[in-house]
Amino acid sequence: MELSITLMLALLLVPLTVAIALPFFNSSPNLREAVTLFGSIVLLICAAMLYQTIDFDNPPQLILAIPLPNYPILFSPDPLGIMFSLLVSTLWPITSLYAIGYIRQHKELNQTRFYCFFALSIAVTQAIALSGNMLTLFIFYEMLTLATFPLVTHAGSKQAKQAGRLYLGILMGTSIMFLLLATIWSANIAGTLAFQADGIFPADTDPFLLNILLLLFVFGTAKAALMPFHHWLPAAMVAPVPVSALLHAVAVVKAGVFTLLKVVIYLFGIDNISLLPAADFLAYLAGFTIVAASLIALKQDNIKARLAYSTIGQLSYIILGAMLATSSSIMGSSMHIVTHAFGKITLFFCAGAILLATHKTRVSELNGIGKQIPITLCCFTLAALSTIGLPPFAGMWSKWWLVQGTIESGQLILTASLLISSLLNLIYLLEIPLRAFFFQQSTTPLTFKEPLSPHLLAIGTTTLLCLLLFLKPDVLYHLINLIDKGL
Amino acid sequence: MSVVDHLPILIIIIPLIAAPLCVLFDSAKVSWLLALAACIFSFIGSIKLLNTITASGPISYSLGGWQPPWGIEYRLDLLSIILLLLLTSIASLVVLFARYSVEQEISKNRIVPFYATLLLAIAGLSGICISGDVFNLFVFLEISSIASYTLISLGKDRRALNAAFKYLVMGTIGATFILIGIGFLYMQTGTLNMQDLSERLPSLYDNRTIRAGFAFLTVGICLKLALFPLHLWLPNAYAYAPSVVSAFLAATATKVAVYMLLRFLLTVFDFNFSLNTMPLDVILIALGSVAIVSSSLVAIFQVNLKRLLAYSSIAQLGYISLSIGLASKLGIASAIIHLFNHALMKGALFLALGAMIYKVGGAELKHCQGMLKRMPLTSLAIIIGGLSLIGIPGTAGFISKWYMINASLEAGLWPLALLILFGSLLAIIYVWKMVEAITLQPSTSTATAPLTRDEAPLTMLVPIWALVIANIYYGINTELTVSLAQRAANILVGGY
Amino acid sequence: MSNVAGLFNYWVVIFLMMAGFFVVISQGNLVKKIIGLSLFQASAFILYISIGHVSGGEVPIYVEGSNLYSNPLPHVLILTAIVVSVSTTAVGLAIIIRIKETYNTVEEDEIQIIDNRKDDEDEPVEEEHPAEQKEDQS
Amino acid sequence: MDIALLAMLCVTAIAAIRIRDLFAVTMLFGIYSFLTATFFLSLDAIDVAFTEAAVGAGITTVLMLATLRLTGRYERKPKHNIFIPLIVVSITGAALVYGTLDAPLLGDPNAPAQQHVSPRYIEESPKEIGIPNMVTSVLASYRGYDTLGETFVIFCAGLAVIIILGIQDSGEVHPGRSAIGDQLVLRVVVKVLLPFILLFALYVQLHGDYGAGGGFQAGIIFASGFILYDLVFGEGDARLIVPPNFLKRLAALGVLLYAGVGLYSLFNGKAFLDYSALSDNPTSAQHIGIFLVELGVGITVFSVALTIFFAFSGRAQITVKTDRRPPL
Repeated sequence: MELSITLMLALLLVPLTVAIALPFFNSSPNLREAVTLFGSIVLLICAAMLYQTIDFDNPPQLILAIPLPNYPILFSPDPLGIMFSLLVSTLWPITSLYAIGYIRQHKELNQTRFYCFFALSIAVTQAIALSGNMLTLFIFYEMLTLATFPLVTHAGSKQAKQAGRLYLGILMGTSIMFLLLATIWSANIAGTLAFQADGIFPADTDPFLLNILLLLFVFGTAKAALMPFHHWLPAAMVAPVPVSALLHAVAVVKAGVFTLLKVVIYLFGIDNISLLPAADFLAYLAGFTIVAASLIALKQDNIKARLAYSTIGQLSYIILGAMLATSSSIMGSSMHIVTHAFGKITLFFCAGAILLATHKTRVSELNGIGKQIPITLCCFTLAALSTIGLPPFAGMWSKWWLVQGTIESGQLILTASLLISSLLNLIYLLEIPLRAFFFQQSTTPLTFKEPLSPHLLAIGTTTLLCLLLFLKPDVLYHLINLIDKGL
Repeated sequence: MSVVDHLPILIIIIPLIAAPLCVLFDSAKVSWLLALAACIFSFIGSIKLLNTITASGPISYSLGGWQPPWGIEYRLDLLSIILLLLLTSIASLVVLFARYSVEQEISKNRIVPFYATLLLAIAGLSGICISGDVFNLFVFLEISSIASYTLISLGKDRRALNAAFKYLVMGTIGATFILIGIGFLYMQTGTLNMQDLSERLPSLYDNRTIRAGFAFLTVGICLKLALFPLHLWLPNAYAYAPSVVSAFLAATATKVAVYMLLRFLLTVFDFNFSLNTMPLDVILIALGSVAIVSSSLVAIFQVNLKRLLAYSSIAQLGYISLSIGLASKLGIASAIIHLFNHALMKGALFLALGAMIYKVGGAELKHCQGMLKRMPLTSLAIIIGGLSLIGIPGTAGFISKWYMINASLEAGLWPLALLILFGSLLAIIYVWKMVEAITLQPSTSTATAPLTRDEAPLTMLVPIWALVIANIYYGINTELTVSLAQRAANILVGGY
Repeated sequence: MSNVAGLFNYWVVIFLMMAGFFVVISQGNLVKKIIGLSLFQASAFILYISIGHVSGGEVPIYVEGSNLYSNPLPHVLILTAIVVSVSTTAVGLAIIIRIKETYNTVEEDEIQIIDNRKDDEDEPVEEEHPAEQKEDQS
Repeated sequence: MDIALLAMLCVTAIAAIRIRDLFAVTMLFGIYSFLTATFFLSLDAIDVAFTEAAVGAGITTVLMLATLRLTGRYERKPKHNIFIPLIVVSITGAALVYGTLDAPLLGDPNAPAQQHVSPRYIEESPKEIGIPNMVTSVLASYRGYDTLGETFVIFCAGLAVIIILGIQDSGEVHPGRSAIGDQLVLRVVVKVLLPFILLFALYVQLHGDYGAGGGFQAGIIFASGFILYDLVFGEGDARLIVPPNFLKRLAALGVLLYAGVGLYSLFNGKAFLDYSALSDNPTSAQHIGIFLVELGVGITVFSVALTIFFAFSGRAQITVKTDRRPPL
């Protein structure tokens, strides 16, 4: 018990310390990046240890402060939280590794500031993962927006400024307008915001009100990029690749869906959810988003933009699962948080690598570059398969459960939407390797320009992890089952 | 009687006496020290009084040894002491800040009378918050008002003169309304003492004279409070006054007006009469709502940051009057909470702008360029202050919003909750205008300010950051603010 | 009827007050505004004194044998109020003088026009204040 | 009598609204103040009448004239319509009338205002304060703290004018250059009058306990003596006698004297401004106390009134001399 609390503190403080420490190493980049790497690895170890030691039957409780009487800032992880925290902790070192290679080759400005806010964002994400009640979750949800803002506007260009405005406007606007209202309203009704297995709302709560609240919660959580509040994500792609990779494919967006899962499972309780018409509506909206996003992705020529829309679609899988609120759909959603993360981060890494090697950002320009950067593109292909949900890759498991969920709840239209989108994924993701390998282009020289560099290492690792998660998903399943048990 | 028993009068009279002393010594340095000493004394005194009150209830002090209602009574309850703490702390910080800012903004031969007048303003406002006698309240109101007009007129921009004059006319009309109101109350009760009035009024609530008196008092106070249609004097007054003055007035003057409103509505009259019998609750809500939306919208289009903040202040006062209009314990409590927190934010922001003016020479958007590199600490202060203004969790502003929304939901008025949130939405826009201008590098061609680091002197940074830290502290630990405010509200609402 | 007679006094006073009030809010000339303000306040004082009046009462200075006096309290209040109002007037007039010097007009609307014009200019307004500068040298 | 007065008041007020010649308006205002004062007299408020005459008709009018001398005498025809003001005014007026509907009739001895607090002043003050003028008792003792506040208001006004207009030090003066030209007769008259004015001021100062008067009125009269001298014998002459910087300090001393009395009693274990600390015999204690505070008031009022006059007239000279670019 005591140990797990210390570990939780560590999870929060390690990245924070890194963030605070980095400015002092401004002068020597090597030292600076060493610190980042070291910190990230320590974080990973702590996360793993926490997973080992934690006792979910009576989870550790860590109260930082009590800003509002009986609404403390409380950290008390559940299986879902641990899963999220593990995920982020695993990907941070890899991304740092990647970043070292990328940022240097790409000669970004203000590198220290970059690493600094990066670490800060990780700290905040950990806080979200571990949060023990809705107030805490909300607080750090907002913090995450602020912590990532400097990364989005990193370039400082006019375009970055615009993107920053959109980013902040949508994320903070919705969260203040809807999420905060929903939170306070819930507190007003239930008198508590603590996450409880069977929801916090008294049985006699007006169902109409519950519907409203659910809508407020979902639309308030724009980080989940459910249409129509999704524009910020493509806009945020102006940020450097590592940011898009870890934050806008994993940390930030997953924080969004994580919030939704928390709300559905622990504030409403899945039994109540399945009774709410609003949930069905949202499920269908998610279904629509899934298809629509895939279609838009099809039309995107910019690689990162395409990936961004793909992410929007994938996120809606999770929302869909949450709204169906059957045991297997919830399992699917929780799992998809992880599996999609590995696939998508790899894809982004590759996009970055392509940019570095060939200075190309458009799909249409990629003809025949396969000869130059074969490894990258192979990894890309594998990751794509995982994202699409084909064996032998992790992506398959989560999709499996989700489809099952839709069938269980007899929403065959939604099943269809899942399958259609998988098909579309297939098309728009595999187009890239296809062009690279099979479309010839006379102009491109056939020189091999893929020296072994840190970022290549990173790509390899994540690709392997995709595979590994298919072959040995024990940890994943252990946690998933715990979540299921909690339902 | 030991000196401690005299604290209620001392915390007023010390700053008051310090003023003529400044004139006698007639030296800038000495005046500054005197002012600082006086304010800090009052601050410590108020803390001491806070302890006494929380321990053993309200304090009454009969001036001249004549017991009320024949003599004038000083009466301190929780609400008064909250205001006094706010006033004296802000005053101390502002005076500490003033040293260099004043040297730069105000010509030599005026510095001494400036400090003297500032002291009078401080004492006047404190006197309002502590007086238990309506006419004495009027007198101190006038001291503070005349002092404020003068201080505002000291602004370098000639528009300061026009602003000061507008304020003088509006303020005097307001004061005269209050005078008339007091006259009507006296006409029917024969007393001026608040406690006495509150005992005698309930039997007279149907009396038309009393009702008219009520109306005149409210209107008069709302003029001072800059409640929406009566706010025209405020923006320019805050925008063109010297930085120190803007900071002090923005943080305190309107707050004291709110205090007067609460005092009259809830102590002199009582909760049910003011907010249920009279239609005032509806009016306050309506005007508050309009103020929030309209002023926030106007604020968005300002290029002069001080003006921007001034409009935001009007919006914030809208929040406060709206919460009062909710006519519930929670509403009053949240009004008091926001009153306190808003003073902290605006104090911090205006002081930070003061530092900026001191170094960069102006507080318009164009001056912001490269601020972050040039004065990082000040810029950070502005950012955090701005976040608090929006109501980002972890800042004092969030606490205010939380309670105001709770209050409106409790009253079953969820549209108001939406409105309040919409207000914060607008706040995001106008705050972000500042933050963007400060943080994001200007396209180098337009970069006017040299990007060498050039931070404000310590006597400026300390007060700024004291307030910034207060903003964060009271966003995380609300034992003091919330519990005090709630207790005060319970006392004020009383039987209800 | 006696009622009306008794209240008539108040009503006239109210008329006077409103006359002053009207001057304040309707007139564009700053000096006239101030005059209006003084009228307004002076009339308000009459209201107070009327409150304290006792018909058949003596001036509130004690003399042997008489026991009916007018109420001294309103007198005191108004003594204070008069002082306050003259102070305000003085400050107001002083500001007007400076306005005249810097704007070279004391008509509200003209000043407004000048101010709005100045909003458009980007130039800092220091040169509007040679007074200030001179004095800084002194 | 009252009716006539009220009628004249109304006429003056209306005239003041309509006339565009500000000089005339100011004169009307002076008349208005005189009428008000007379009206106060008829309502048994002699102290107030005295003060209103001294202030309204005296100081205020002089200040307004001094201002007009700088800002020009004629008002432009206001363009903006008077419709909205009219509405505002009529609403306010209606509210006031509504308020009076339940008001006790004028002069009703049983009106609540006459019942609760004031009887104590009327019955007890001659005994417990020991001076016949109840107004002075209330002003300086029962509600002495208000008067302290009032004194600070005056002091503040002084500071305000110094800050806004600045005052010329004696260097700037031009002896002999008189505002109203060189008029022998006037000079003689003033020379003869001046001592009496000052004496009268002292009398008012000291006599406040027994009749109308007190520190405030005395201060005004004393100041007006100097003002008269200054007007007739040339601007700045008076400034040679009482230099502004000295006046500033004098004003400060005045308020300090008042506040000092309060602190004295405070440090002798009594409440602030509790005169009983000043002597063992309660009534003589009150006497001393009232004398001291009235003195404080007198000094402050005198010096502030004179300062303000200097500031205004000083401004006038400069503005006449240099074309509207005065050093402060």
